[in-house]
Amino acid sequence: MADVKLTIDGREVEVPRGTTVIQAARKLGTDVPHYCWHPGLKVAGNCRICLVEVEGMPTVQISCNLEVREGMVVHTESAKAKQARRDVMELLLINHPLDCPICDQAGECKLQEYSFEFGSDGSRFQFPKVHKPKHVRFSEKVTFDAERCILCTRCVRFLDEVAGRDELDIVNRGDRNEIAVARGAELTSPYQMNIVDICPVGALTSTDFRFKSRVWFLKQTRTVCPSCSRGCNVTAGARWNRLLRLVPAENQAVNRWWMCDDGRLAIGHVGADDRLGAPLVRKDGALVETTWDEALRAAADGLRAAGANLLALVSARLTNEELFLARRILDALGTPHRDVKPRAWERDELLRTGDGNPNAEGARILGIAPRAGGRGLAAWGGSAIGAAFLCGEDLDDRPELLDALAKASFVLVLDSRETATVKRVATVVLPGVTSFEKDGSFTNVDGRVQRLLPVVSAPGDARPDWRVLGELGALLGCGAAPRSADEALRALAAAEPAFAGLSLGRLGALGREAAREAAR
Amino acid sequence: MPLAPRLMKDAPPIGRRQTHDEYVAAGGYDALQKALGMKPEEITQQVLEAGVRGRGGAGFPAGRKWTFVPKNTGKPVYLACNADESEPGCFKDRQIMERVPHLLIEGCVIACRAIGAQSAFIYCRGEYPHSVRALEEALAEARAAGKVGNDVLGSGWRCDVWVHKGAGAYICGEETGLLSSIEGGRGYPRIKPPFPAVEGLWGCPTIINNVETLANVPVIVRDGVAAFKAAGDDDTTGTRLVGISGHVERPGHVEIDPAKTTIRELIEVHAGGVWKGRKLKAVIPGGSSVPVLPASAIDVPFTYGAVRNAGSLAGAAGVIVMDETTCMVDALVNLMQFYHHESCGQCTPCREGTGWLEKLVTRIWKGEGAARDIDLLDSVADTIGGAQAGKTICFLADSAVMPTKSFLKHFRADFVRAVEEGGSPVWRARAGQGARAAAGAHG
Amino acid sequence: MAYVTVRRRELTFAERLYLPSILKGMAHTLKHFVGAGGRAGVTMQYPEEKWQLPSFYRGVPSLVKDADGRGKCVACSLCEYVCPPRAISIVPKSIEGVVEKAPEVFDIDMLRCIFCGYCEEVCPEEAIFMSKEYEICGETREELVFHKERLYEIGATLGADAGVPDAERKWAKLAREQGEQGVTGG
Amino acid sequence: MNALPVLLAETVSDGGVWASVNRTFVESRWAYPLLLVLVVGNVVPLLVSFLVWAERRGSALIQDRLGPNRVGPFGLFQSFADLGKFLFKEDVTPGHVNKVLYCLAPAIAVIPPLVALAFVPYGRNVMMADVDTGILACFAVSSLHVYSVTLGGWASNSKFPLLGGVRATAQMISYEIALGVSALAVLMVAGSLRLQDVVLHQADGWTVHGETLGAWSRFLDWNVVKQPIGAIVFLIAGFAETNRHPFDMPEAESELAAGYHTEYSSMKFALFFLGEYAAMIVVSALFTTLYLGGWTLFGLEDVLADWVRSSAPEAGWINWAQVVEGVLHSGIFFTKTLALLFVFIWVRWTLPRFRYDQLMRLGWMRLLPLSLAWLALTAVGVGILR
Repeated sequence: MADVKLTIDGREVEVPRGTTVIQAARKLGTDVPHYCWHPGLKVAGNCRICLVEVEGMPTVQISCNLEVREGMVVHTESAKAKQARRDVMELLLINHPLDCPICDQAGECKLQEYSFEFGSDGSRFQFPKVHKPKHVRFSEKVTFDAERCILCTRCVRFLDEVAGRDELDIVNRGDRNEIAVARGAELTSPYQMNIVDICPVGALTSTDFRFKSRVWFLKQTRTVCPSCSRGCNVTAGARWNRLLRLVPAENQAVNRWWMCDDGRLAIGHVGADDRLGAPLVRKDGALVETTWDEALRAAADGLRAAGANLLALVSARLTNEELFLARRILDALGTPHRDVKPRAWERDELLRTGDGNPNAEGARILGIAPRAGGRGLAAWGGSAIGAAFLCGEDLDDRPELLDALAKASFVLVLDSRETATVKRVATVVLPGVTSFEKDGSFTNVDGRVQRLLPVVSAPGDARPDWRVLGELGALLGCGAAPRSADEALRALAAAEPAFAGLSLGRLGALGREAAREAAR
Repeated sequence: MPLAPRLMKDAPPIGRRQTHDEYVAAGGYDALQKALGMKPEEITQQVLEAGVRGRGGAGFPAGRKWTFVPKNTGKPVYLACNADESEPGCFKDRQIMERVPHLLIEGCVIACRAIGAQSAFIYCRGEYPHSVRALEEALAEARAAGKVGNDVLGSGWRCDVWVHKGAGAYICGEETGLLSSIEGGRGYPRIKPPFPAVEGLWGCPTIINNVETLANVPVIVRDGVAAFKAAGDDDTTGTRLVGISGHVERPGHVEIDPAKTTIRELIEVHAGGVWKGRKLKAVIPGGSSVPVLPASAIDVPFTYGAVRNAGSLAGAAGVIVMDETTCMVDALVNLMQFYHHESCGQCTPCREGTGWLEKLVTRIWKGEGAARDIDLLDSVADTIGGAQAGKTICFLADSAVMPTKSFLKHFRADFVRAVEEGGSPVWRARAGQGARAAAGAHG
Repeated sequence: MAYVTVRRRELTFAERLYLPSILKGMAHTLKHFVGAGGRAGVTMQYPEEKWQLPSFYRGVPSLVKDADGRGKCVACSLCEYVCPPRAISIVPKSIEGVVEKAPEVFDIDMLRCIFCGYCEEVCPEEAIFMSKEYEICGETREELVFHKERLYEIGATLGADAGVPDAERKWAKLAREQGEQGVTGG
Repeated sequence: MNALPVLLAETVSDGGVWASVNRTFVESRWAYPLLLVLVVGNVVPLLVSFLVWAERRGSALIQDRLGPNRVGPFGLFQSFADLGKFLFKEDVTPGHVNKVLYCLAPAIAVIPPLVALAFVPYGRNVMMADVDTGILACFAVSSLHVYSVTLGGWASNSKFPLLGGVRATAQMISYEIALGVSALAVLMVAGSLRLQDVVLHQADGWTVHGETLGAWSRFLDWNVVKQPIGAIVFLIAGFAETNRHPFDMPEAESELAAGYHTEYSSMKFALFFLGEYAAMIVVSALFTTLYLGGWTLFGLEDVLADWVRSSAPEAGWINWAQVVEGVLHSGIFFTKTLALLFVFIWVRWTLPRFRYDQLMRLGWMRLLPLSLAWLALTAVGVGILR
């Protein structure tokens, strides 16, 4: 479609026909205040805060529903527009409880932001405010406060338009309006927590994150959700070195603005009690703490002794760099027995891929699979196992394999938690870290390589897996240990055409496509 | 008596419905027959030339509206008849629906023919059970007589008309709120664009016309444009049904020639004058949403333009008359309670503002207000909207603002007195009764 | 005229001898010594006599309760945020009632506190006040981290009798308004 | 020497070997001085503690404060509380010091002043060591005081103490000359180095050409009258010798932290403190002896003693008359000394501190020439009057 040229606040901008003024303004970097408008949802036009003045139009117009026209002259900061906005702001606040001190949204609340920007410092409203139910449990995950709600209906529209479920509705009329779980329905959408994110005020809050911390104390880091191979971009919030919440980060190529609840809530393992904090070796049947030097030497000796007979299970939850370094070791040992443990994850049409391994595609590109004559995981149970390397993986859910491993003479485990596998079969345990504690990259289901950033620091003496695998590789004579994940990725890029030219810096915030075809 | 009624010319007395046969005997459905012989564009053209303006209040030319229907979209086209006559002071549509329903049905079918629709929905107010019954009975007759249905008058053209009963929300009288309601959703007005003529019911082109507007269509087709334009002037063509209520001797409705009838005549001639021999104080000419006119401003014809020039709107022609004993604070409290209660709550200014207005007026009414509350009331009204504000999707907020602003403009003294004397007379009388009752209970 | 030379006055012999001045000074101090030259007794006998604290005095920050005995703090953490020496640490918790949140942990490290009063100023609930308490001592560092209970104890003295305004009584007001409007649920 | 040894002997008159040993000892020439040593050795620290209290209370009064008033009546026991504190405080010896000298320095600060007090006559019969060269011995011993400051500063191995120590050493040596020269003038007048002679010389009235003037001249017989310039120089130099205001350069807090004893804490610091006050007592005692007639009071001391003696009980196993006389003389002596000590305190809280160059200029270019000139004048005077 042809482009349309218009002027916004004295600056010309050219946008495709059909664009709305608010979007055109955003293109210029002007963020017209808005509550109900969300780029991922249909226009509702009910908050009335995005009013702008358009020359030639007698009344102020909502910019979210105003299509651009050739030669249109828009003022977002004219006295009329500002006055209209201020008027709406005043009305939004008269029945708002102003309980920012107890509201989790404080700090990332649009109402606060706009109030600060152009709101009044007092109120002309001297009546008791309209009271509505507070702390209503919409579901296990979402808590609702009707008094704070500004009825923008983003939540209703999200569930309807994106999650495909009419689970929320509006009840009552006028200033007694409330969002409510629709009659006869339950809020069960697996994407329901997105309504907490898109709620511009504190009406919808996450039951999980409720009252945990004020958001301004959070150290916010952009990284990737490790729960499935979609690789949704997330912003992780941490405080006291504890990972407190994940919220989706916009990436139009991956997850747009959303993420699923299960991924969002799967953060418990980071601060779990059973995290490994020191290397362990088995002496007289018991695992005892040791130094990294000793543990790495024991691991290298064990691997060297096993040689080509080593059974290796490499996790597709490891980063590309780590998979590369692990492959380097396995190639040096010459073992054809290598496999990835599949991990099931519910699948749906929106985001969930059905593959619970966040780097399944990376493992595929790097060829972590049985070589000719090698035993895959399926064949582990049958015959005796001499030595095994569980690289970032456990077999807690496969007791029959654990039985077989228990008889092995050497089992090296690199993992972040003291799993049953560690307790039962490990000979040497190297403590690794979770994906929230290290640098690196995942390749998502579409072949997009996306960057991980450390959010919290690992407990005790645990080391990033790339470092462990690098040092282990160095002991086994397959080259110097990389000094950073970036160095590992550059080495990977040099070795694998699919990753050619990549470095952590070049991945940027949104990631880059790996050359898929080359890998296939 | 300057006018021969057109819409109501053969109407039976109140309480009785004109049957199909009576209607046909009086020449009914001739227009339909005639229309079936015309091209749809010709019908539209006639209506356009007749210049009939929407009788629902906005006064938008019906013919123009019909031309907005996009052609060849592949989507069905719908006609919605707005019979949700919920504006306080209005009861004219009811006369048509209950007494001459076939006129409306004929109008609907002709309109469908004109815009290319095959379904018409008459969205009737839930509080009008008689109207609903009359319409449904008439529809059954029409369907039986082949005026409505799969084969309209043997032309092979299918057109059906449905009566949809509302559930009692004022906002469903707003055309897009009405559409939402017909679709089964919450009666929320929709943002425009897209206009309903492009995207209405279920996303299809939909024309929404008022009952009286559609009732005028058979008259135009039957009598021709020139005959239609014999009544009214260039601004307001045809006759208008007007409901007169309030402090008059004979409240009721009347069909008038708007160009030849002033508001004063409506009151003094058609309604028998202000009751009890009192003097007139104020008139709301077009239903409760329009600005009030003081007694001095009512010597104007009842055309859209003339009433607008006088400072108000002809609106939906519900003339509310108030005599000299009326305290305007009492009246405004009543209105504000209504608009607060009826705000759908979609747009911020209306949702929050109507409640604020009610609270403020109530405070003044109860004598708890201060002089500055009167200014605040005016200022809050400006904050919420007004005719030139455009701060809300529909006009409900403005409907609350317009009376407020005009009441304060013309009758500020009443508000000042309420503040100074500790409440409006009605409130003081009520409070006094309460006090006496309390005293009596103790004594 | 960059500078002006000021001639010093020539001193007389007696002045150069300094002795008269010295004697004069000694006479002056002697006068004070015997109590004739000054205001002996302005010293306050501290533990027995105490200073009349001015209204703006900033002592130990403390938490106050409303007239119904409910803690006013809702753990909004603004004081924690504004505190220049990072003396305050708060862990919020959820509670039942018309106000949903209260501090689970509210610690002020009095070894860090600089008595600036920012916490009092920033508090949106008027829950934290600089008390008139200034006698703080302890034998361990832990002892000088004042916990919630201690802070409420100090703050209690700032209750209605000490003139801290509390006409609001948030809990009561909210409960009343909700009752009037028939709001249930939540 | 007098009756007291006898009297003491009587208290241990019962038989036995130890008794005989005791008797032998008591009758020896050592017993009485040793007793005095015991008394003075305890009284001086007590006096110091009193002085500290007086200084603090005095300074407080001068500054319109109250001073220590918590421990004991009027805070009299404050010093003991402080002592307790000093004893129980952690004794920090920095790692970089010369340990032997570091520990020695505070001891040297205390011992010389105490020894010097042995040569001072407190009464006609009350003195520990009646040395013929009393004044020389006194100066010789008290001059050792400078070593404590020097060593303290040097052994601390730290820059401020070193500077403080060097300054103090220079100051003390400089002013010691003026001190000695003015004392020399007194000796010239008295014609004896024995301090008891100096005292007695001030108590017998003026003698001009071998002719004693009338009793009225007793009132003018103190050296402070005969040697006004010398007395002033001696007093000023005495202030400087004891590092007192306005000459407290060695520990000038604002410039040198705390001067030579910056690195000292706990009891070691307290010893420096004690030494300083003991030195003050020595200087005051010497000034009393040299210029204020020592234990005499224009002959009144004898009149009083006689009156008391007449009303005293019969000599029993204690010779009360002797005791009373000793107490009376000592009382007169200490009253004068204490008055002087008050002047020390008084001056400290009145005058500002000298600048170091001013201090040196005063010592070498004013006091020394002045004292030398006065010595010459005295010599002439003595020659003429003899």
